[in-house]
Amino acid sequence: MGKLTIGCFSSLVGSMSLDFAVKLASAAIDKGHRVDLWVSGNGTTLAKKGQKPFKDYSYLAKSVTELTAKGLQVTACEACAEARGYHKEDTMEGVKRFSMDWYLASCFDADRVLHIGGE
Amino acid sequence: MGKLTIGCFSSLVGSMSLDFAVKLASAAIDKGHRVDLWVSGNGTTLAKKGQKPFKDYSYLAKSVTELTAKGLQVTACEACAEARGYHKEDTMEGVKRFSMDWYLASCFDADRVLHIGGE
Amino acid sequence: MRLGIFVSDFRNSVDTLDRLKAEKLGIILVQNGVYHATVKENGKSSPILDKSTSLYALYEDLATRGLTSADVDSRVKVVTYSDVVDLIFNEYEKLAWL
Amino acid sequence: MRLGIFVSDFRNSVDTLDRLKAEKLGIILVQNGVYHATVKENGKSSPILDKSTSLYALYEDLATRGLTSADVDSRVKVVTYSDVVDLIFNEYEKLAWL
Amino acid sequence: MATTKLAFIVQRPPYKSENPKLALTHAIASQSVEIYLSDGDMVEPVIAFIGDGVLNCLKNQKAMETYGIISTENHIKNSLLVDLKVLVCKEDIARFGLSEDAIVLDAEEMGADMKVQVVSFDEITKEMESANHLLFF
Amino acid sequence: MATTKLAFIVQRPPYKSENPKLALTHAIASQSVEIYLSDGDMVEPVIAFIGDGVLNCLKNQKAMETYGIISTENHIKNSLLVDLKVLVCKEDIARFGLSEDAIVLDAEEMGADMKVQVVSFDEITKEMESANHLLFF
Repeated sequence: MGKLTIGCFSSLVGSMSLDFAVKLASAAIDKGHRVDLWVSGNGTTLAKKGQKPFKDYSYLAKSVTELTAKGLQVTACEACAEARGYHKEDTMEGVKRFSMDWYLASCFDADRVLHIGGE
Repeated sequence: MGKLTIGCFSSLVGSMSLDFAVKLASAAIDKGHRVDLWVSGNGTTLAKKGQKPFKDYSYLAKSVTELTAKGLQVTACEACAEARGYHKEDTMEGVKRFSMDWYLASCFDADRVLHIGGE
Repeated sequence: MRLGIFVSDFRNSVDTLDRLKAEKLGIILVQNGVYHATVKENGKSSPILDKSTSLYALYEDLATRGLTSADVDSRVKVVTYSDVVDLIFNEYEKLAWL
Repeated sequence: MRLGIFVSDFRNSVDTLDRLKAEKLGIILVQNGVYHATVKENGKSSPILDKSTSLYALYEDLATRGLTSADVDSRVKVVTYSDVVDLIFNEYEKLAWL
Repeated sequence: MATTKLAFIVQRPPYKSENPKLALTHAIASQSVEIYLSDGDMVEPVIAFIGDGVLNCLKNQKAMETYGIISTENHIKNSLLVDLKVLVCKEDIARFGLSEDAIVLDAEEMGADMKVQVVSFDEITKEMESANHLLFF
Repeated sequence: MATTKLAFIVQRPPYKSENPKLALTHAIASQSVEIYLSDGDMVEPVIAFIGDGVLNCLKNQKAMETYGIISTENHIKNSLLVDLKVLVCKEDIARFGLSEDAIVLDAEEMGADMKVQVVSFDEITKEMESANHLLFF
């Protein structure tokens, strides 16, 4: 079993890339792999507490909560979040906030890195 | 003097389209025009209270506060904001939240509409 | 109609500009669209510059990218945000951001 | 190197795919990239399908867009998220999302 | 008593961003805009799919099953249900080799009388000319 | 004691999104990554600008004056200041008809010894081959 680090820099709801990242993380965990998920830039919106489910909008908060319970590590870029007005108390339970070096450290011992940096 | 309605659907910080919308609104107000600004989709992040200024990141909260004092009307799409976990109490002072029909009503008597819907 | 088109990308993912027809059609290059006014690829100017005789590029977005008036194709007029407001209200009646 | 490339757009704004070289190169079509597997424009398949003999398209993203296996070019294998995990760990050592 | 006509032009495929869907939901919001307007004033939307945007109109989108979100197909049907004018560019359907059968054309199962109209780009240009404002998605 | 090499490949122009800038700030974060690692372990980044990405390297970017943000040019200089390897694709510079004079090549005024290297795409391919992981921006 390996370790997959995923970095995702795309916005919640607006782009489906975060949906992709969460679903891929889920499939990898189901197969016994370890997964780290780093969200940076607009991707930090994934970590916001209090997202409301609508059928019109992609709703990832529930999946993220379930997956962190199964061992998924989700970390949001601290500066990116602060710039957007997301403070520590705005962060979903089970999600961490660190500086960018966390992502590099996660890549350090990852077997595979999937960096989703497209627009 | 005319009325300009701007709609912007792009993310804060990540895309410069909100910067464009705010600067254009400012230039139009300086010339005596009326301006409405509708933010929808990921653009609703513009309305988030507590954005922290960093030199690395575009910081629009200050300009928006100054412009609303000069008469700029900024309204965020309520459902889009809720889906992202932005509730009423998370909204910057001077910014309103309404349903999408507010945008259409603003277009109704606008002399010009600039809809920024690109990705 | 008098149509003012905002082009904000260097690589357009849509072909809408090729199809739009208007009695008066102006192109306002903003954000990464300003590269159309300055970049020659393999010696060739952007084909967008052939689409209209009313071409504008936003000064602030040129400066941000390290570009000056000297880099801009002679067919393109450099304008400020304030000029863009006047273009919007005085020259065009409908606007399109592609 | 064994390189797995994720293509997530129908209209690519970058030409990176044309330049990347690898001993083994696989293309995994996801999101709007799946249209490369299904759409023929003016009767022609997407040129991306000529870039590799290892081509995959994500089932979930096909289904989302109203597309089925019957719409997919015969050179492309339809895979699930679970299959993608195996491709990542077993077939490729480096990944690129363009 | 005035009517402002807005043309919502969708030029990009669905799901990369939520913008094509937001075109439809904003157009549907014309149904409730009167609360902001004087008696008799109206906003009249028209929706047109052009270029890659016609891919929004494919049938059998399974977005609810795969990602838990309402499909763009469903939003098109909702637009028909509230009697909005929905146009699809004929030339682009031909370019992609799609039969009209592959395209959402009605929402009869929901009780909608309105149908999607497959028209030439020239027709869509006329709609843009008669609109007061254009909104490109 | 191990070193993991990460290749940050920037293929898009600056400012449309903040991603090209985030490539640089993430690469610079390699300077502080040791707090997470065992003694002697390292992350070694290399940054390469290819395709339209070479437009990130133009000199005299006035982003602070126009939009109040630190320019991408400045972030390239910061990368040199902490001795990161920064490569720019020679063929793409030629394609855009740019002289090397138009490109950020050093940060001498900040006291950096490191310089930007203008190299062929083949050289950049070799960097990708020797890297453990690729991060495309």
